[in-house]
Amino acid sequence: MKLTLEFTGGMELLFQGTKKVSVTLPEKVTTVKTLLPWIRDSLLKSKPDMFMQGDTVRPGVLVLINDADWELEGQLSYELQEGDTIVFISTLHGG
Amino acid sequence: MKLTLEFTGGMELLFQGTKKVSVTLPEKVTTVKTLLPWIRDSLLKSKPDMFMQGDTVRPGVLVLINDADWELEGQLSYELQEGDTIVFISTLHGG
Amino acid sequence: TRKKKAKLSRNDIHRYSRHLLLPEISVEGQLGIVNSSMLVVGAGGLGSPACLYLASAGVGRIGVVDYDEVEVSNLQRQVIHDEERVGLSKSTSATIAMTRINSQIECIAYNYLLDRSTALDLIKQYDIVLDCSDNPPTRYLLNDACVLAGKPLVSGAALRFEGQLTVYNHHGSPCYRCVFPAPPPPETVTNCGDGGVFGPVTGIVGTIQALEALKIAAGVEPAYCGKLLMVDAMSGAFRTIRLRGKRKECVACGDGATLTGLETDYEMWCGMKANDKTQSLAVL
Amino acid sequence: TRKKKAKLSRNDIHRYSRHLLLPEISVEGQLGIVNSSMLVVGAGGLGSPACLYLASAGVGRIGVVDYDEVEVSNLQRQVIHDEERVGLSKSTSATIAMTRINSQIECIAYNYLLDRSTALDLIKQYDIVLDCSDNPPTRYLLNDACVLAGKPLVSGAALRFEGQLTVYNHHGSPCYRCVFPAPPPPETVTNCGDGGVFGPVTGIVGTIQALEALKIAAGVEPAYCGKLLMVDAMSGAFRTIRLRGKRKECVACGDGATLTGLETDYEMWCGMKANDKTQSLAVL
Ligand SMILES: [Zn+2]
Ligand SMILES: [Zn+2]
Repeated sequence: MKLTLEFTGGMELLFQGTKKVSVTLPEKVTTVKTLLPWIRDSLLKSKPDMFMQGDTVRPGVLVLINDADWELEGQLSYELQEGDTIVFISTLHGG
Repeated sequence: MKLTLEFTGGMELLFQGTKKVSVTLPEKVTTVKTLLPWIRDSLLKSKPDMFMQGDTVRPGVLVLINDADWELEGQLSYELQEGDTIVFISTLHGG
Repeated sequence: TRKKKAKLSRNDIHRYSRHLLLPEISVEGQLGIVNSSMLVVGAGGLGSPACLYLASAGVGRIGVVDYDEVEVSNLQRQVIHDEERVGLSKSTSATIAMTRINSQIECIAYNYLLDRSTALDLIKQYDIVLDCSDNPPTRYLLNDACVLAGKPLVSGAALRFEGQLTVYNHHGSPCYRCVFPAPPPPETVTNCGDGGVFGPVTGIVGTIQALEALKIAAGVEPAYCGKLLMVDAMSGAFRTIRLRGKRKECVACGDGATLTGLETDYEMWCGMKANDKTQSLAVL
Repeated sequence: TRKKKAKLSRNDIHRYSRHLLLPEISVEGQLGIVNSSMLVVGAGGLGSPACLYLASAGVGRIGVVDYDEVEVSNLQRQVIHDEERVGLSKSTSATIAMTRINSQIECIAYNYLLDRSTALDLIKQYDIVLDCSDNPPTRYLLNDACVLAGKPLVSGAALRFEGQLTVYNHHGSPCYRCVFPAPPPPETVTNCGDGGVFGPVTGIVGTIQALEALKIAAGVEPAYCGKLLMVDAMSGAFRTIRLRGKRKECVACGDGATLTGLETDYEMWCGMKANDKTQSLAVL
């Protein structure tokens, strides 16, 4: 399955500055719950704690599924669809 | 054929404040060239000169076809497609 | 408390004529603005344009909270201050500038760090709160106080070339804790002093905060209730996404909310100071 | 002409530290900004925030053209002015405010109506031009002068709750005449005095004009070259659309361009005055 992943709000700094990437997932990755460790293990080069805590994203990260808060889409249990865009946003605090 | 029409930048004031409307076109309306007089005759209540001059839009109106300047899409000769969004923008001059 | 105006004065009609011409605002909306009170928390990059546009638009009473003093490195983006006021408290500097623009409004400077002992009493005195602060402890504190006092919270943030904005706790929209129930690990928090910020980005976000607050005061529905605006000033992308509704389990605003006062030690809970001068080194 | 700085001073490094931290700007980009010169045409709703952010960011030389004087009804949105400066020329008022923010830059007030006899010589003295004006004759005049002088034109406009912005004549993008070869009928032109404008809308657009101009000066590609940003502040929609490229037949910048100087009588061609005080009544 092909997805688009986006990283913003500083999350991209964990991924060598990549703001947007198309990925082809292995067959076993079918939900957001399995997507997260796949990203951590396949795309992240260092600092996995800055991305995940336990089996979910670390506090302060908002996940979007096709431009909607993942809470509206079932969060970890969301079944990925071909062509989905998943966005990881680090919340900003500066002013 | 069904289209979405949008009016912005003040154009909506010619259409009772309507900013967005879904329309079903008669069969003979197949291009932007035929769409313009159809809008003028079917949707406009007054001041047709504020919308058209000759067979095109009046100067100062920008037409978008699916979020691109209509010049990129063949202008008047563009063949309308089911589901297209056509936007009419009145240019602003205020500061 | 200030007496509400029943009608606009002749001066008001002249000064605010560009608003009165707008059918969506008109006399009623402008009366809503001049009779409203707003608290701006933080007179920095976001607070500067926010204060300028609130004062210009005629908000009847504007409070500004900031514990910090104006310094030269602020002037790169904090456009309400100037060189002559370097060293002065930011809240005072902001109220001086606002009063110069509009002597018809009341401006109040609170020159201290907002904390548990002061936040709730202060917020109760205002209709709408703008979060122009720069750190998680203050953002959670403000959120909880706004939930307890039932005030809308127009929240903005900026860093590098990016900005984020939403309206919390208004017309059914979630609160900050609904979206972020746990604070971010301190090492993931970057402030503008560490990460930098392109000046106009704070300008865009702070101005949209003023826009939303003014719309609420004028009786117009704000655009970013339950929605998050994300600004990427490098690519020019403005993106609006749908946020969750209120979380049933939210300790602040949920069905079984346990929050009855500002009991949390926000700095300890977040593992960082609200005063960015002593903030721990950020790595992200 | 002013000598270019080869390196930032110690003061600059302190003042602009929040920019220097940004890898996309860094020392080189900030040097580009402090060595740049920009002309802001119009010190009204758009020019106010634009001037504030250009001065704060350290643009080395900023010229402001405006024939008008500050009046109370401007203060609802023109946040660079204040009550004390009512009656003063807007260009002077703006340069006073900019100099207070940043004494390290040069600010020049041109207190006249830009016209055919002055525009080209003036524009040649600046690197980047910001169109913060409010009428078609001035917009066409500025466009033609920028095409003739080869300068990028960062153009903004605002009315009611809407704004529009694009960068003309830069890196292959079209000019104003490419997109609008003929002027609008005068009766379709509405200014802010007739139609009204919500204050923060001019703030959003003017601030994004400063953002784009600063990016050009810093050597960063602007976002709205060949693209039009449309802002609807009521619904909160920011929409970016692709504009045509240069028009081959454009009389100003096309292959067989006939424009050799500012021969057009812009007011007569547009059928309206550049001075909005005598503008004909608008109906749309
Ligand atoms: Zn909540
Ligand atoms: Zn051209």
